[in-house]
Amino acid sequence: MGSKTDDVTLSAAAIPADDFAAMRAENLARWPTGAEVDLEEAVEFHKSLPEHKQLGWVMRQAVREGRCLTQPRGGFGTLELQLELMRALDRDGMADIVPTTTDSYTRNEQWTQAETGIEESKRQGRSMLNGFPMVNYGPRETRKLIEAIGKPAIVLSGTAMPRLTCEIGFAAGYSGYLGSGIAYTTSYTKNTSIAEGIRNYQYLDRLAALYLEHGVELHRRQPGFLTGTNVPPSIAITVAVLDTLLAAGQGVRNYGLELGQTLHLIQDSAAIRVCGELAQEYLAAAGFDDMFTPVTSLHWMGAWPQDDAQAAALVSYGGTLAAVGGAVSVTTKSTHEAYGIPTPEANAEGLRTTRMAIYLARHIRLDDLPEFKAEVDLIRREAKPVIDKVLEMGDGDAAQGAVKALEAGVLDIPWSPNRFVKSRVMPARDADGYLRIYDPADMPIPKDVMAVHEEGLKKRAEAEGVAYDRDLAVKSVYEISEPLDRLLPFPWAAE
Amino acid sequence: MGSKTDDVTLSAAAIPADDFAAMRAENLARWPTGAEVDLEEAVEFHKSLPEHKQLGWVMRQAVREGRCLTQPRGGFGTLELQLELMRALDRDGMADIVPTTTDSYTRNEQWTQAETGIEESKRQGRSMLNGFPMVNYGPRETRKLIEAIGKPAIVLSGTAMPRLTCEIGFAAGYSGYLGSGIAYTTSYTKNTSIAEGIRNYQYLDRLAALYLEHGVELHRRQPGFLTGTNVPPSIAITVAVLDTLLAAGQGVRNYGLELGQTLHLIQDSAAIRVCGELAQEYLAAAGFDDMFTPVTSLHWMGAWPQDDAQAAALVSYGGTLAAVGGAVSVTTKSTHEAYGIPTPEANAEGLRTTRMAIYLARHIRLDDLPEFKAEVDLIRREAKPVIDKVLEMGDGDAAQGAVKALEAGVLDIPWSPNRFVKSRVMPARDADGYLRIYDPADMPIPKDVMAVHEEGLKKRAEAEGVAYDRDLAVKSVYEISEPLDRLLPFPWAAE
Amino acid sequence: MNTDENPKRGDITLVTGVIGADTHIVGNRILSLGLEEAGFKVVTLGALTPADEFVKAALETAADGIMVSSLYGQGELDCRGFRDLCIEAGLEGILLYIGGNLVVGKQDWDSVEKRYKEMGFDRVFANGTRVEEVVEILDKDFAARKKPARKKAGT
Amino acid sequence: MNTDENPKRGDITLVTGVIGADTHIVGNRILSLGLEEAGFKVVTLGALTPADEFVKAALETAADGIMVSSLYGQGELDCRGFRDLCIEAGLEGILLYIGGNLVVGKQDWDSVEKRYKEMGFDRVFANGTRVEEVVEILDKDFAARKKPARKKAGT
Ligand code: B12
Ligand code: B12
Repeated sequence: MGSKTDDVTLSAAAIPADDFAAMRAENLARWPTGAEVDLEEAVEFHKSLPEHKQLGWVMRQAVREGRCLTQPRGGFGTLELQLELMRALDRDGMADIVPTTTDSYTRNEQWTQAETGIEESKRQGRSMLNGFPMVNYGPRETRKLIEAIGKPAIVLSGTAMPRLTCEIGFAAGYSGYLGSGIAYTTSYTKNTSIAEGIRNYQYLDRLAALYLEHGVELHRRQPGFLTGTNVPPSIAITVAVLDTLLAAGQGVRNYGLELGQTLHLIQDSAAIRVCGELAQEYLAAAGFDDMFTPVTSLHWMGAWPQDDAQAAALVSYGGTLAAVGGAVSVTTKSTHEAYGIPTPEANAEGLRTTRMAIYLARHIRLDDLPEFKAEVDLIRREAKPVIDKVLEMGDGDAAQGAVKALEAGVLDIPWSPNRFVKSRVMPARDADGYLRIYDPADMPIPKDVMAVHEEGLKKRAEAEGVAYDRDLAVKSVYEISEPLDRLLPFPWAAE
Repeated sequence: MGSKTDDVTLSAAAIPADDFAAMRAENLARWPTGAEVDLEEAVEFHKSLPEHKQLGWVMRQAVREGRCLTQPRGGFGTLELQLELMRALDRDGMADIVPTTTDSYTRNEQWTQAETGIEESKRQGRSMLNGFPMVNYGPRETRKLIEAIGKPAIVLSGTAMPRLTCEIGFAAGYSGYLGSGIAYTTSYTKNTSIAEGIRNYQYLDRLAALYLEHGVELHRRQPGFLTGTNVPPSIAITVAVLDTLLAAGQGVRNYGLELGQTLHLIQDSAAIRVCGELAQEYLAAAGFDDMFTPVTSLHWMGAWPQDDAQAAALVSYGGTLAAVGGAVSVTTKSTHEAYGIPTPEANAEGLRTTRMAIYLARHIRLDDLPEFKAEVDLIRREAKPVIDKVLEMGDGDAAQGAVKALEAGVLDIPWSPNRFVKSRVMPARDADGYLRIYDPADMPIPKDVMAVHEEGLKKRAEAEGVAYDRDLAVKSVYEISEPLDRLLPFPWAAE
Repeated sequence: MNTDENPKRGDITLVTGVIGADTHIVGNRILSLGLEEAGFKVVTLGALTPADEFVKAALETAADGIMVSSLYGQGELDCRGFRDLCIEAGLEGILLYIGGNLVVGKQDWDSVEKRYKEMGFDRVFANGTRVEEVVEILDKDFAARKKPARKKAGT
Repeated sequence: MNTDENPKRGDITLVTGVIGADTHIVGNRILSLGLEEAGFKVVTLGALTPADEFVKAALETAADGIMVSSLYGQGELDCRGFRDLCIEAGLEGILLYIGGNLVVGKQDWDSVEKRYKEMGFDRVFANGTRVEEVVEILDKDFAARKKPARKKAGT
């Protein structure tokens, strides 16, 4: 935030080595633990880790073996609580990838407040922070977490300001890092400009590339869920493609793409397929032919039902959708989702339910189903014109294009808190359960594609006997969280 | 048991009205509560029920509206406990069909022992019986259960001796009754001959037809799960078709067909399809063109995992499989399945998880998937030769054919406790998760069909590096109950 | 929704926003839209709003109530002294509502409600609360206060 | 599985069956097959076997142990006085194992085990027990008894 690079003209080009060295020095000086970061030492530590604790290798291996890995979220306010949590997720939850979610103060670089949060948490004996304050603990202390588990670890830090946290995380021994400039800036900030968010993530990607130059292939990952609230696959994929181009520009070569589930078996399978394909197509067009882009599916990111039994079906189906869709990993939630951050037990249970669901569906693929093919085609026809237009607006530069397109609403994100995003696009669920776009606002989605969306949505309005208006979109925000007696009542009793 | 009709030559023909009257009189005299049965009064009571409490109507309506209804199992040893249970299933579980499972003494007509069980249960304040002793309570008391709920009720009584229980159940106001001569005799008895079991169910079917003559369309249902232990769809369907023909012969017209889930999305969908189709084809060939045969899918009937979280995935996937397969209803289990009869709470949770899973998958159909079509074709080619041969052995009479075919092993049931069944057929799960037949023993399954089965099973033996022998079948009994660290371990750690 | 009650909803100004470093805007936006549709005057501050901005906006718009959202779990830290801030600014009579996922994790609701009441909130709403319900309770609370704008005469 | 231990498994006869009105044959059949493969002599009574038939078969075959399965929940009623039946028949030293889902519902295991031990079973096994485990424990128990056929000299 407020870094000197702000006035440099934004572009997708790699940050020159010298500039980057200066940026790093300045960045690391912002909080005492920055001084603990020693790249050479960190590189040695990463190299000393067994392959199965290196997420870059593990993701590649999962693709080779056709596995669908599981990964939860999880962060508590003190090292002790975080240790216990990560051990529980590793052992009781059998997580293939163990997470560390940072707290929201850390995400907003409010490290002084995070310090208070640590103290409060210790005093009250329960976590007062919604994640682990990694910067405050610094890389040396944080490495204890890496040493406590037998799996690769990933940093989850939803923010537009990852510069110091990523330095600490990689130095601590995390081999995975989630976050990207467009996705997180549009979904986690209000006043941060898209350009600034992109620059901050270019720093992170450049740092990952620096490790790669030193022989350590870290796994970077793009959080395609955005606002988590009914994001249509085409929009998620558009942002994923743009963020991928930005990461590739900085030298990243191991880059995961995430997609929040729509909860439609066919649509989610198709989205996973198209996401991987379009990323590779646009990478190739930009001259990158050696980037590894595995796709991760995320358990429902919108509002959850309050009933544990009902939520269990979302957890389980989330495993089914990921397995059938051929996702390389799935990010899990728990039956506590509607209430709050889950206990380690509930979190581990969510992992096991998901894992069993994956086991049961591991043989199923829908590739040859006509509806699947139609949906693949539709998503492509929806996303490509937008991506093309964004790139055109940036004269081929993804960074410039993204900023201008978001400003113009050519690229739009539903339910975004960011004031640099129009957020006028309105998604809603249609009569067949597909997540569609009720109002594309200024997005250049072709007429024939919108006709498909409208047809399904009108069918729904008709079936439910309600007006065809934007209340469909609001209803669709609540839908999955509704109690069962509204979703699927016993239909025939007078009561 | 030991009824006078035993020496009458067995046939699929309807029991003549006079004979049946005599049989009923003899039957009802076997236990004091039999005297409470009054057909006219019962008919009036059934007619007084609102349509939505009549299972015959509800099943037809579900087909008309494309619904997948939910139904649990459940029985406790006293009226008080059973009342509480049925209310919980109706309200907290939102069951569309409320069950009464009878206890095993009742099933074996050991009413004196059931009486002890009631007393013991009352004394200990917990159920000492694994179900509700309906005969001991009699129709008048039992009717309180029907009056306490707002849904249709079904009797679940796994036995080859349903004669008195069905009289009591229908007189009490149950509009559904599960059970059939071939399926239950082969899976619930050791010394009962197939002929005797068939005769006992002909009594039950004839009674249902008698109600129909009086204007009350009861729902009869065939328990296609048999021994619940890796029963291949073709065998379940073969038995279903034969039992259907027997029921049709007695005059039943509303007859549900159940299929235990194989836990393979495509195979289960295909099985549901073929089951309904073949039943209608053979009914038509036998001259019955007005029989209603909705198909019900059953949550996994084999051994369950002990971990609740893992079991939750089976519960949820069970809803998914039923919805995607287009089943008209699904019979649910709970996360307690491996341990024992579930508490009302756990049972209700299983219902809600299933219901949510149905909601999520209600739009998905695999009809146009090539693998689905191939599996439909395979199951048909597997079942038809067996059914045809059975009917041929009975000179067109399903009852005679079934007895002879089971004796000869032409029709065979895996893992049967009955000494009149060869039980040499050996099913096992193949490399792609399909339930296949390792050894058909004496069943006339065509060579080209068996080649498909063998290929998949050999592929599995090879993939697992084990011998291609019958241990595959034993392993397949355990498989789904195995802990996750055996089913799907984190693959790369040395540990 | 009936806006013809006494006091008139059109005379009532409500400030909405999501407190602290919290980005969860969806529920707050739906709430704001719903309150507007119901007839209230609504001043929306959006996500990531520091406590003092709520107070500043309430002062500037002579608001009758502040509707604070907090979802991300750290509300307990963010909301400390919120009522005091209002009192300092001369808004001691202002109606304070808060709603969302108010603590970290699944905790006993009664104790959560108590904690926030002690911080000075008049009403505390759990996650999952629907807008219609909020409107109903607002009407009741303002009716009880008779003259909703009274507090401005207060200090 | 090693059959060359002392005492020899081939000298040991075990009666297996499912007690009462219980039809759950699968586990019992797999157990019987496994015991046979491990080298024991096995007399299988199958499903739906009344208590007295176990005792009769054990007498007739001079068995060293009875392996009772009960899955359906009513075992508590079926197994009352099982040890007494054995004693009446002159089999007081016979090894009695029981396994399966031994009560109705999910109950505390320790209390279930205690109940069955009080009924005279030497060992009580929970649902999910694998055959290899059973064989291991049988070996241990028979080794401890040294001469497994001793009980016949008993009365
Ligand atoms: C969507 C979502 C997100 C989206 C938010 C997108 C956006 N910009 O708005 C994204 C993905 C970005 C996100 C991020 C995070 N999230 Co979040 N998120 C959710 C989720 C799934 C749904 C929230 C939602 O939109 N609900 C739908 C709306 C309509 O309902 P609502 O918000 O509850 O609002 C209604 C009522 O509560 C009420 N209401 C709300 N405010 C007020 C105020 C007043 C005065 C009144 C009267 C009523 C009222 O009216 C509203 C309309 O009916 C919830 C879990 C859930 N509920 O299922 C988690 C949840 C809120 N998130 C959580 C967390 C921890 C986070 C993160 C910190 C970490 C993470 N998981 O990445 C970050 C937060 C970053 C930050 N700095 O804030 C936790 C909070 C934990 C806790 N309290 O213990 C939850 C509960 C999930 C969980 N179980 O862990 N999240
Ligand atoms: C398959 C099954 C059936 C099949 C049985 C087919 C057959 N003929 O065998 C069918 C569908 C017919 C059936 C019927 C019923 N079942 Co049932 N069934 C099951 C199920 C799902 C699996 C059992 C199984 O085969 N397991 C696989 C084998 C390999 O494991 P096992 O039996 O546990 O045996 C192993 C060990 O326990 C051990 N072992 C077993 N015996 C012994 C003995 C000794 C001495 C030792 C050392 C070890 C040992 O070694 C075995 C091999 O590893 C269980 C639940 C579960 N476990 O998931 C319910 C279950 C056993 N059934 C149950 C019930 C209630 C019934 C019914 C009464 C009602 C109903 N649901 O219809 C009827 C019973 C009718 C009757 N009169 O008996 C309940 C019992 C309830 C309780 N105890 O509280 C269970 C637990 C389900 C539940 N949660 O409600 N069932």
